[in-house]
Amino acid sequence: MSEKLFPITVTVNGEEYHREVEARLLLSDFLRHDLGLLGTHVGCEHGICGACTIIFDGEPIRSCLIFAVQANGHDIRTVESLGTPENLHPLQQSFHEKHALQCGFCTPGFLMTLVPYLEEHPNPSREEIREAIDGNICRCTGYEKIVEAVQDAAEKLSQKK
Amino acid sequence: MKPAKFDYYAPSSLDEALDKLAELGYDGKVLAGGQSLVAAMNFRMARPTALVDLNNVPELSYIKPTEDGGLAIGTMTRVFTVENNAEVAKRFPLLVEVAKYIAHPQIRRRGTFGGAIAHADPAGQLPSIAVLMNMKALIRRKGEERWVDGQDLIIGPFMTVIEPDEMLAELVLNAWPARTGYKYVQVSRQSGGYAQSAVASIVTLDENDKCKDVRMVLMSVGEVPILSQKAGEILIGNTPTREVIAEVAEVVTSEEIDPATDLHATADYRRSITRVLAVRSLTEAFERAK
Amino acid sequence: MKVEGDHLFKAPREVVFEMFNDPDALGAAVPGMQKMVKIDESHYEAVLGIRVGPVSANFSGTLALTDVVPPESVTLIVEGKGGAGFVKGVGYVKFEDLGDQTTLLKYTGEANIGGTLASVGQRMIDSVAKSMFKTVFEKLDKILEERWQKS
Amino acid sequence: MTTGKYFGKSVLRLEDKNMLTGNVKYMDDIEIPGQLHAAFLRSDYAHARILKIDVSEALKRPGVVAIYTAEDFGDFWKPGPLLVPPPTAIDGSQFNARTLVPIAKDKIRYSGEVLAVVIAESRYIAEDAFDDIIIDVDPLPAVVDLEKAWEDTSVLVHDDLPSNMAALVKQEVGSYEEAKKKADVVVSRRMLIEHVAGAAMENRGFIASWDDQNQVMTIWANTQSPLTIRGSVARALNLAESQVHVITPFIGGGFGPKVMTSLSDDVLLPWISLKLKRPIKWMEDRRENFLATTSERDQVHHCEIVLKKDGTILGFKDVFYHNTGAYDSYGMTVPLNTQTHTISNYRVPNFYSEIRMVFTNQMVVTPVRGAGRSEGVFAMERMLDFAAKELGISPVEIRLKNLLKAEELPLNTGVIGQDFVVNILDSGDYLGNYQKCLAEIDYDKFRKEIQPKARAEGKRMGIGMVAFTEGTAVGPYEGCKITVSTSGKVTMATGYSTQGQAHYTVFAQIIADQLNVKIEDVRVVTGDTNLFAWGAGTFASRGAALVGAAAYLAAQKVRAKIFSTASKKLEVPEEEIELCEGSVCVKGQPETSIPLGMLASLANPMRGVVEPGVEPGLEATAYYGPPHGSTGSGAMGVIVSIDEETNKPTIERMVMVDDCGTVINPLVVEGQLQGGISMGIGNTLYERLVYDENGQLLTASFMDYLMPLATDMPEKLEIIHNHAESSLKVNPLGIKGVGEAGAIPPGPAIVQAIEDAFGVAGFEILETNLSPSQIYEYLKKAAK
Repeated sequence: MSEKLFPITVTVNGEEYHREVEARLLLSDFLRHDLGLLGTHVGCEHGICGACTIIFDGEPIRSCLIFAVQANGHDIRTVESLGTPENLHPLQQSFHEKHALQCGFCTPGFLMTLVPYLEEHPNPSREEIREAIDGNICRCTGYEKIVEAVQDAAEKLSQKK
Repeated sequence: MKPAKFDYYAPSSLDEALDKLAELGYDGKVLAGGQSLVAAMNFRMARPTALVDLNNVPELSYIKPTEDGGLAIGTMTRVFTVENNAEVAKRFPLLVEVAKYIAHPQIRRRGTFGGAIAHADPAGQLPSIAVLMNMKALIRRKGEERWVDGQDLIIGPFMTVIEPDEMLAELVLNAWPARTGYKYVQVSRQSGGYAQSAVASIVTLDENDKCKDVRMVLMSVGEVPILSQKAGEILIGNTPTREVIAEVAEVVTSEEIDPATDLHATADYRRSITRVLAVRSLTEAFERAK
Repeated sequence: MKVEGDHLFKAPREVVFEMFNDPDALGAAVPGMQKMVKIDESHYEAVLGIRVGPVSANFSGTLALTDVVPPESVTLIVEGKGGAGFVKGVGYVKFEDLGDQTTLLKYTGEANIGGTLASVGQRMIDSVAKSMFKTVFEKLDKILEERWQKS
Repeated sequence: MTTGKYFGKSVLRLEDKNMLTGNVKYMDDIEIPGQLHAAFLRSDYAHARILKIDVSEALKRPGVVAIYTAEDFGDFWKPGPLLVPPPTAIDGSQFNARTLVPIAKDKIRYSGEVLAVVIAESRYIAEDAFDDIIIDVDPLPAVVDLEKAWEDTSVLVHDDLPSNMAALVKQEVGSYEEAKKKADVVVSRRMLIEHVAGAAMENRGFIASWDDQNQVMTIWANTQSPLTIRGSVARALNLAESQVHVITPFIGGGFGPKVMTSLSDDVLLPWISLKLKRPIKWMEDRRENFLATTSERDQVHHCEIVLKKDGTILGFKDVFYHNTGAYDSYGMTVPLNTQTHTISNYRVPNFYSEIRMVFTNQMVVTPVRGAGRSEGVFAMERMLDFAAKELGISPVEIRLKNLLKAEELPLNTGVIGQDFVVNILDSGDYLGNYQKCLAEIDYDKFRKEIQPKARAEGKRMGIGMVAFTEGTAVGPYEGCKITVSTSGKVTMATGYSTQGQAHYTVFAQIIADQLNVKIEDVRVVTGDTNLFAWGAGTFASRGAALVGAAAYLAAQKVRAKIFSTASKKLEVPEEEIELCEGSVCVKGQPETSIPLGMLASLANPMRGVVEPGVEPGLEATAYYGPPHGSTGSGAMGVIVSIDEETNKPTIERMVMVDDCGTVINPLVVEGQLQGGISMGIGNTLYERLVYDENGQLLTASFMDYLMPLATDMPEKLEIIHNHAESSLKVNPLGIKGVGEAGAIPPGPAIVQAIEDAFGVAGFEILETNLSPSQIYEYLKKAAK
């Protein structure tokens, strides 16, 4: 099989990157190790834990189940596109205030799942929130405080509008 | 857990894709959404020699009404798109009902309608629904095309009649007659998890509230989705009373399914819940048909 | 994993038994069998490429026929390994003459599957194994049809 | 000190903002220039003799730098240390130490054991090389079943032992047999506690980087035991400990298994880095994590309880088999915890407990959140349920009768525990916890109104009410160093490593109050062996209690130093000095204020004479080691509803009452309990490591190992702190610990509720892991 490298152009968090990649390079590895965007985490590499969730052309997907070469010409957003430590995104602020993270490893995946979710569902019920995060595993929190944080963020975001 | 090497092709048109598949023959494999394939590749359980990525072929992604009131769905249409399509919701609300059970939202955003069907996972919802609805599958090969009935598409676990140099290109869903009802029910250990058993039914009533037609598929209780023969034999022409439905469930679960014991459920349990699910599915489907 | 089942062949017991001891016939019946070479009277070397849905795994190994009691019974010992793990299986096969030119094959056996196949492929193993048995018997039926009719 | 400006308050975590923005580094985020990647080729077989491993073909692959098998390590290869020795205090106990080997030599003892280490330019290439390595083995039958393995000597995990016995420990308090003679009722059962994984979201990882110019080995590891690694690497490579620098990055969850050391990575990779003079990085993947990272539970209990007619417990007997896996480097921590926790809630005058620890062809067992406690509590709570049924009384009544009251503590149970000392229940109101929980969940109303109504409507609902204890805060000790820097910022360094427990915040809360500085000005550094080099490690719910106490003691020392230095500078007696926020001044004279940073400069004079005995700087180190562990306690009530046709349970409501001693940060404590509860629920309804009869792990992915999800959590979850003030303060701050409490009671509470929901005679649940299918099978048995 060929050792061929594929030139790709990817827009990540608004910045355009040109790189050459092997076909088998996973997008998660590309973002983390080729671009140095370490906020996207890898927990299982078989599409279940959700830690590697990113926003691909506006949609949350698992970056471990897609090859970097497939991102050619596409737009990606990672957790680095949200707030900064000094200026958190409202969802991040709610996670902070409600103690919705402990080890923090799964958190970027939750955030990248929830940011587009809250855009589409500005006023979710507790039950709907739980369903929305069922594709993300958190071993630390027991989810209770994550649900509270999402409710809180939904309120904050709707007041902003 | 990193995938082995493979040759990669990303055709930008259907013709180009078919050329490539023809050229690669047995070595080629279609990459649709990749939500099952890439996971298997990461485990190195799957080591395809070459992948033909269809994600750059826009002409394979569409939902179009057909002349007789049905819908034609392009193979690369994302499950999430199907789930949220107004025409789908209007004509085949069953698909919307089923989609919620398919893995998790992030997987449905990327996973494709045709890819899931061609994957033919015995615990996969969409292959079962393709059988249930007898979707017409358009299978293309370079310079050729053929149509296969949904109920003839799957020949074994993870196996279909689609050859390595072919691809599933489109699925045509025929319009349902008036007074048709449906219901999908499943039992899995967790939300988004594999079903231990699932039953889906589509029923049609005549003007006297007698069963005019019934199709029922049982999933995860055999090597392939099982399309019940007995359901029709017992129900058609009869009033679908509680007793008749119970009889169908009894006969179907004792004669038509072959559940296995695995890590999560015993064969007996599967049989027992299948009976329950068959009743629930038929009862609600007939209710909705009214 | 335990396996058990039976299959009715429409041929006399001797013919069925003979087929079972013929590497060409067996090799042709197993899906994905790429090579099957006789090493000695009862041992064969085989290369097998299993391709089931997303799974593609290559195995190389041996097949041994032991305790051969013509035309009543035979024990098959299969050992194979590859990148996805290993399979070691013992199958006890009995041929029952039902008269009427038909033979009932009954088998029981146990397979020890290890490696990635076992640890992450659990969900597929059972159904895939069942379906492989089905395919093997279907192919053997065909082979038998040809042979039986020819001879 | 139970409240201060920060102490006792729900202070938001200082570490959050960087974690939320992807601005911290976890293990796989560490990249060292010039690094090579390691991948471990692991055995597919569980038990086999190695005949040949041929790597010659694999070495030819471009990008492959080196491949090592056991032979290549020469004399360096040896079985690892006994990390936790067995307690010598228990008379007649037997223990066969067979410690983990870093790479299989001659014999493979579990599937997943390392056979070869491939070093390559990338992980992708290293995995490619596996295909080219030829392995020839002679497979052996596997030892899997605990009870069989104990008796059967035909297949041995360790050929040089006469049996598969790893340990045999008998502890007796009073005389069980005598008690049995006097008993009205004898109830016995056999129960299974399933095997579960820690399954932190971040897998393990390790980097070894040898700096040949400076002769220093720098190691990054997401370990719960950085200091253990430093010591073992120094010993193994014949270096001074000062030549080994272990750094723990941010760690994506621990839950126990990351405490294990002397594994293939931390033994072999430093050696390889030294040899190749290149940094070597290994990042475990999820399948490896399931196969080769340690796990826990997996016990078989044969219990017997003897009682008077009125439900008073006379005695309890428990002979239990404990799976230690293929090796027993971690000693008997887990089964000893089981022994101490079996009776710790209740008045049990006569107790006999026997550990039968068994070698099997499975991965090594070490503590996982709950660590032996869950097993002991499950055994006792279940037996009480069975006894209550036998006696015709309610499960609540039997508990109310036998639970220890506040005034009965402190109590010496007479059972020696994991810390090698006799278990002393220091304080708590076990009965009060239970009564509070009954009231909170409104047990009577459920029994009288809710349940009958549900039954009348054809719905199955049940309630479970259990009690538990959580042994916490065991020794030996932990410590820390606090330094006020010239900028006025305060740094606290500890050898303890952190995996999400809010240490950066809770230790800062203690220090900020003592030194009267802003909490933002306190920087906590954990798990960097160059900054603090003493301590045992992160385990047994002991961080807040031990490191917290050390922080308190060190801060008091620094505080004293601030006063003495300022007294000299301001030329007033210490009594007239006070701490203002970030500075020190004469009481009532703010104009005399000296900022702490400036005082720190003054405490480090560049010229002149220093009085004898005065140490420079505003800095102090303190250690804290308790005489024995503490015991947290609590109760749990659960209401479940069950789909009658599919047997799927839903947890409608869960109430947990918990006494973890003094609370530093209520929000963090609640988070710990909720997280523990989710693990307890997972262990009961979803999670299960399954080994087949050949020793193959069948659940090495999240497809089959089911982690609890958001929708699996209780519809309603309430947590109540019920701190009983105590006369016996083991800890200067009154802190006990809370890390594992949540994981302990859900098992027995949920199964009791499920049994109650069915109310079917003969329907008895005898194991922890309960799928709807299992419930169905139990019901089938009951119907027979």
